[in-house]
Amino acid sequence: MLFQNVQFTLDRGEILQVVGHNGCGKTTLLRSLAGLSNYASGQILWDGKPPRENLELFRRDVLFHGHLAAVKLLLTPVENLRWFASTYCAATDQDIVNALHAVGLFGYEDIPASKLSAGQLRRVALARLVLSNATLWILDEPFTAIDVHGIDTLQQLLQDHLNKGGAVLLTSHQQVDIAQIKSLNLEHYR
Amino acid sequence: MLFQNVQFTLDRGEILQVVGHNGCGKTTLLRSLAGLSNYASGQILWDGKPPRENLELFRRDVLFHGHLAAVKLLLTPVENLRWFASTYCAATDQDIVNALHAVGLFGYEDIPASKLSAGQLRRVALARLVLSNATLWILDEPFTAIDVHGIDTLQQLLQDHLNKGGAVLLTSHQQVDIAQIKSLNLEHYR
Amino acid sequence: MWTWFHKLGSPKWFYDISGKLLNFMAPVAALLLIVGAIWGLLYAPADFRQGNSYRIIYIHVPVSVLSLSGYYIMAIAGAIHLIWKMKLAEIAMRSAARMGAGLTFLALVTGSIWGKPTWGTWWVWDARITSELVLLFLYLGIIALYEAYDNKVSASRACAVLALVGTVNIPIIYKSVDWWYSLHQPATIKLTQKSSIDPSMFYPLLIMIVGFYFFYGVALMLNMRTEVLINERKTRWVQDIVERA
Amino acid sequence: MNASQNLSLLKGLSATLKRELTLLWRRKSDSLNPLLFLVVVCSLFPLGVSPEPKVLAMLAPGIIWVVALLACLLSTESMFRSDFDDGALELFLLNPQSLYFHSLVKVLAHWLLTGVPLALLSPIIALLLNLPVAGIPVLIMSLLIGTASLVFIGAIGSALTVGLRRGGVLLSLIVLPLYVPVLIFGADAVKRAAEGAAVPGQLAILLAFFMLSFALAPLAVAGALRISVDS
Amino acid sequence: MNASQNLSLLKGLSATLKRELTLLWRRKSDSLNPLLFLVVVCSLFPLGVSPEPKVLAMLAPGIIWVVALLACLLSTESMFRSDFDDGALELFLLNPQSLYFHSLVKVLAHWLLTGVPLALLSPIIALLLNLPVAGIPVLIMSLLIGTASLVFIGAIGSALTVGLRRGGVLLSLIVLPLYVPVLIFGADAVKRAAEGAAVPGQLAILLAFFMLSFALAPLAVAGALRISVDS
Ligand code: HEM
Ligand SMILES: Nc1ncnc2c1ncn2[C@@H]1O[C@H](COP(=O)(O)OP(=O)(O)OP(=O)(O)O)[C@@H](O)[C@H]1O
Ligand SMILES: Nc1ncnc2c1ncn2[C@@H]1O[C@H](COP(=O)(O)OP(=O)(O)OP(=O)(O)O)[C@@H](O)[C@H]1O
Ligand SMILES: [Mg+2]
Ligand SMILES: [Mg+2]
Repeated sequence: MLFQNVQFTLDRGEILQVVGHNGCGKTTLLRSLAGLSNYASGQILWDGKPPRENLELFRRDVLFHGHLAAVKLLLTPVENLRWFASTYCAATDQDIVNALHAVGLFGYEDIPASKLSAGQLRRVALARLVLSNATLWILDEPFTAIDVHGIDTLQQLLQDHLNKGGAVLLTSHQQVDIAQIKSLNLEHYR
Repeated sequence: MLFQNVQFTLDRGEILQVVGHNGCGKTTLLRSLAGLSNYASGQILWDGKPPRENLELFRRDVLFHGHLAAVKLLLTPVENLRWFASTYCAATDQDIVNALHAVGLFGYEDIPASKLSAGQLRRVALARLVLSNATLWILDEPFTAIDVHGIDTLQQLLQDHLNKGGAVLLTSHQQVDIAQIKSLNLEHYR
Repeated sequence: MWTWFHKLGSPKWFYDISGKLLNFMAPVAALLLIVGAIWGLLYAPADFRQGNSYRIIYIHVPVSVLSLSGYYIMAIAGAIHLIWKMKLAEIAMRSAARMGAGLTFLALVTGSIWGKPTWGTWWVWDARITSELVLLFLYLGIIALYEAYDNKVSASRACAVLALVGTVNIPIIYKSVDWWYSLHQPATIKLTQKSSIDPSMFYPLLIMIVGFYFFYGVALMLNMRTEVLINERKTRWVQDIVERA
Repeated sequence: MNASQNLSLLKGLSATLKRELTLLWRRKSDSLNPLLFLVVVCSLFPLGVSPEPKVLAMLAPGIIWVVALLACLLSTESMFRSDFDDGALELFLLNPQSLYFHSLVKVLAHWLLTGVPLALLSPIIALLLNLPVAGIPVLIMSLLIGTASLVFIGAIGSALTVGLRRGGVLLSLIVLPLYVPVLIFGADAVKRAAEGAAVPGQLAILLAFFMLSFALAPLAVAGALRISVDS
Repeated sequence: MNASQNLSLLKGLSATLKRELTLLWRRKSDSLNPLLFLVVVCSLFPLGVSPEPKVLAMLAPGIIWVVALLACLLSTESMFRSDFDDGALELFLLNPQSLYFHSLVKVLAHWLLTGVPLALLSPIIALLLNLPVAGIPVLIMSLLIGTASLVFIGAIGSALTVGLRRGGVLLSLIVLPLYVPVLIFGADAVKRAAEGAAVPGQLAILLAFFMLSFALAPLAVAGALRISVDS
């Protein structure tokens, strides 16, 4: 039993940072919410209804960004995002290039991802946030391997998303510089 | 060509943080120094001599901690460190348990590493620093996935190592709280 | 001694010297091949049992012989590349691998074409044929390994290691296949005795073999020169050449 | 509304197809290698068993089919591996469109670049192993249909084992028993055809196997992937 | 000084051995699987080729050897894979002790938990395929010695391809041609023994192969691992 009685609501325009020491169950919680793990007991409501009632809608509205970057090393960043762009949303190649520029990958659009550094790979994954039109972003340690400048960009991205009426649920061991951020300490729910 | 004319000396008791934006070549530099990649041109001197003149001594004196944790998921933390303890140094099982406690893994000594969280896995890798008697530590983003409390522990570990006459070369996108830290910005050597 | 060796490693020096060598080798190769081919195909007598179909030996035999020597050329180049990190040796190794695979394939194809009228079947598991097939696999393994690596520096070093492992193995493979065949020799098929070949058939064959060696050298150098030019395209001396052309 | 959804599903599926084909093509050696595997392993048999042409001709249908089966098995092993390791599988599973169709297309792409070339190359091995020429058209046909079933069935095993970080041998245990019927009818078709008989029955049965696995395997694959990701 | 160094090398080597054996043992299914592979694939041949006992008896030595060879190949594939993926390989390469000996021990551990059980299990398959009882002792002996060469040679291929994240089929192309001599002498020894002849010569040659690969393969493995990590 990692945690119990955790309960929270997230509204549009809200951002919640799940914190807690290593191994307190943040990743487990986020994966359960996204629908990747089966939680032992509990209830998730999306728009007041359990997700499985309209799974497609739920999936379209929620974007999960996990520990792993989900970037294919054999494809270029543009090729990588193309699949995402035609299943999760409906973005054009131009949108993809713009998204890559937005996360600071100017000039890396068409080289194989195997030649990117750790941080550049994570940035390709973050470009999905720019493309996506999901309402809720679930981000597991999005700042990993990102440099100082990149962190600013990402925070700006989060802020914009909130302003547009989106919601964010994230974990991070770093301080997040966003005014309205709330935090949930999992250590209190053992 | 990632960087050129980079030149630095590291003495006992010194700590150098290599910084620079994502993809500027920090990992490449560290891996070359450790002897994992072949650098295109340049010279590395250890104790005034090229490492290959006494490779064994160099290897004994230098500890590399990379992006990957090098922790076997099928082994317990203690079993994981045992191999390290009998090839890199000469540590006993008791030393290993103490090292695990030092990095905050009390109670996790004997459960399979596959059940550890991202941060706990990195901590097992950091326990090697405690065990090792190498002079130079080469650490590539050692703070990844570590929680706030763990970062303090690690910084204390670094400080102790320096006080004992060790040297540290590390990369991190985070601020490191150590008084005598110097930094080398790779972006200036393009 | 070492200065000479390092000079050999310099692409520019290689380009100059190979240019001079080619001026001499290319005509010799052409001459030998033309003479050998005309003699062998038009003037040598027909075989009393196989008629004219035997004339394919003028291709088959030189190609078969070269395919094996080619492996050793490749492996030696690989060893030099591993030990002295010489860029040229790496290029030589890769060119030799490609040409070797081609030659081996050609040996198999010409052999099969010959086999159809001689044995009535495209393929038999004769010792030499089997060894040649294994040799083809060894070549293909090296090429596939090279292609599989993204990082081409590591790729050529890995290929060099594999080529060296192959060098130790090839004599063993040849010996064991020979031994295997002498045990299992099927009663239905026999290769003709070596000694039975008539001098009037043999001389053109010899010329063809020597000619093919020269041809191999020429092709290898041409291959290497192209690679050198591509690799060094940003240097002064290559741009000078381009401007002159 | 519904039409536009279908349109976007089609777009998504073609994106999956394109992506998979690109990936397989980039790893050309991976999709070419089953072919080489077929040739290399088939040529081990004369060395191990006997070089006698008559013996080989008798064994050829069985050997070619068994080895083709192993080649399919080995190439399906890595079908989801890299997706699992780099997290792409999570993204795949969470995508808002139909997982059934996406899995179907993914497996299909795999077959296009392994099974089809395998079938087309098989005449060469037929020559090596002295299979009578009369058997060759049926060999190609049976492999073409048969490998499709093999790849679809193999995909289930691959999806079940991808989370286990184990070698391919566990997979072979799960999958090989399911391969048995395909092997029996495929090898039998070729054997009979080599003897000059007509074999519409065997080929029809192979086709039936294929249609069954085509329709059902993606369901199992989708379920298995969900389980693997949660482990 | 030197003596204490030797002592610590011995300690290091025994740590490597213990670690590898533990890991293989934890993944029991992985070290058991070559056995199951042998049994399952060998039993495909009666289905694909012919169930006739006489035919099977004739084919048995060749088939068992070819399949044992494939089983070794498949199990060596993953020899360095997980070490590469989790970074343990970097630690292994940077260790201050002799890489040659550590590689040697690592491969040896692998043979102990795959080759040896394979050899010991082979009588079961001999029974399945109707191999005359006279051939069984030699079958065990030849597999015992032969698989050691196979594992050592396979380790070279595995080390060369570990960085490539490819399926096992590239490996088979690289390694199988190198296996040819072992196959020839191994299968021949069994065949003759089954016919009642004595085969000290073949076994001696297999032993010689083993000693050669035992001495040289670790060198190539060490070099190949360095290359793979740098790619
Ligand atoms: C190492 C490779 C090979 C070498 C050095 C080689 C060399 C030769 C030589 C010297 C002869 C002439 C023998 C004679 O007439 O005295 C010959 C004959 C022949 N070779 Fe090859 N060969 C090789 C591989 C092959 C292969 C791979 C094939 C078929 C696929 C093949 C098919 C034949 C045939 C059909 C003949 C004529 C046999 C006969 O006269 O009965 N050879 N080869
Ligand atoms: N295998 C490779 N082949 C070719 N180029 C590479 C390879 N790996 C990295 N690079 C390139 O080298 C550059 C430096 O990469 P490196 O990993 O050293 O960066 P880094 O400074 O560690 O970045 P980060 O902060 O993101 O970890 C990158 O721009 C990348 O494009
Ligand atoms: N596959 C698993 N099986 C069993 N237990 C697991 C598994 N994965 C994680 N755990 C346990 O669950 C706990 C929570 O893990 P989780 O990954 O959710 O932590 P986390 O809060 O994300 O930590 P971190 O900050 O290190 O990422 C850990 O203590 C770990 O022991
Ligand atoms: Mg976590
Ligand atoms: Mg880095």
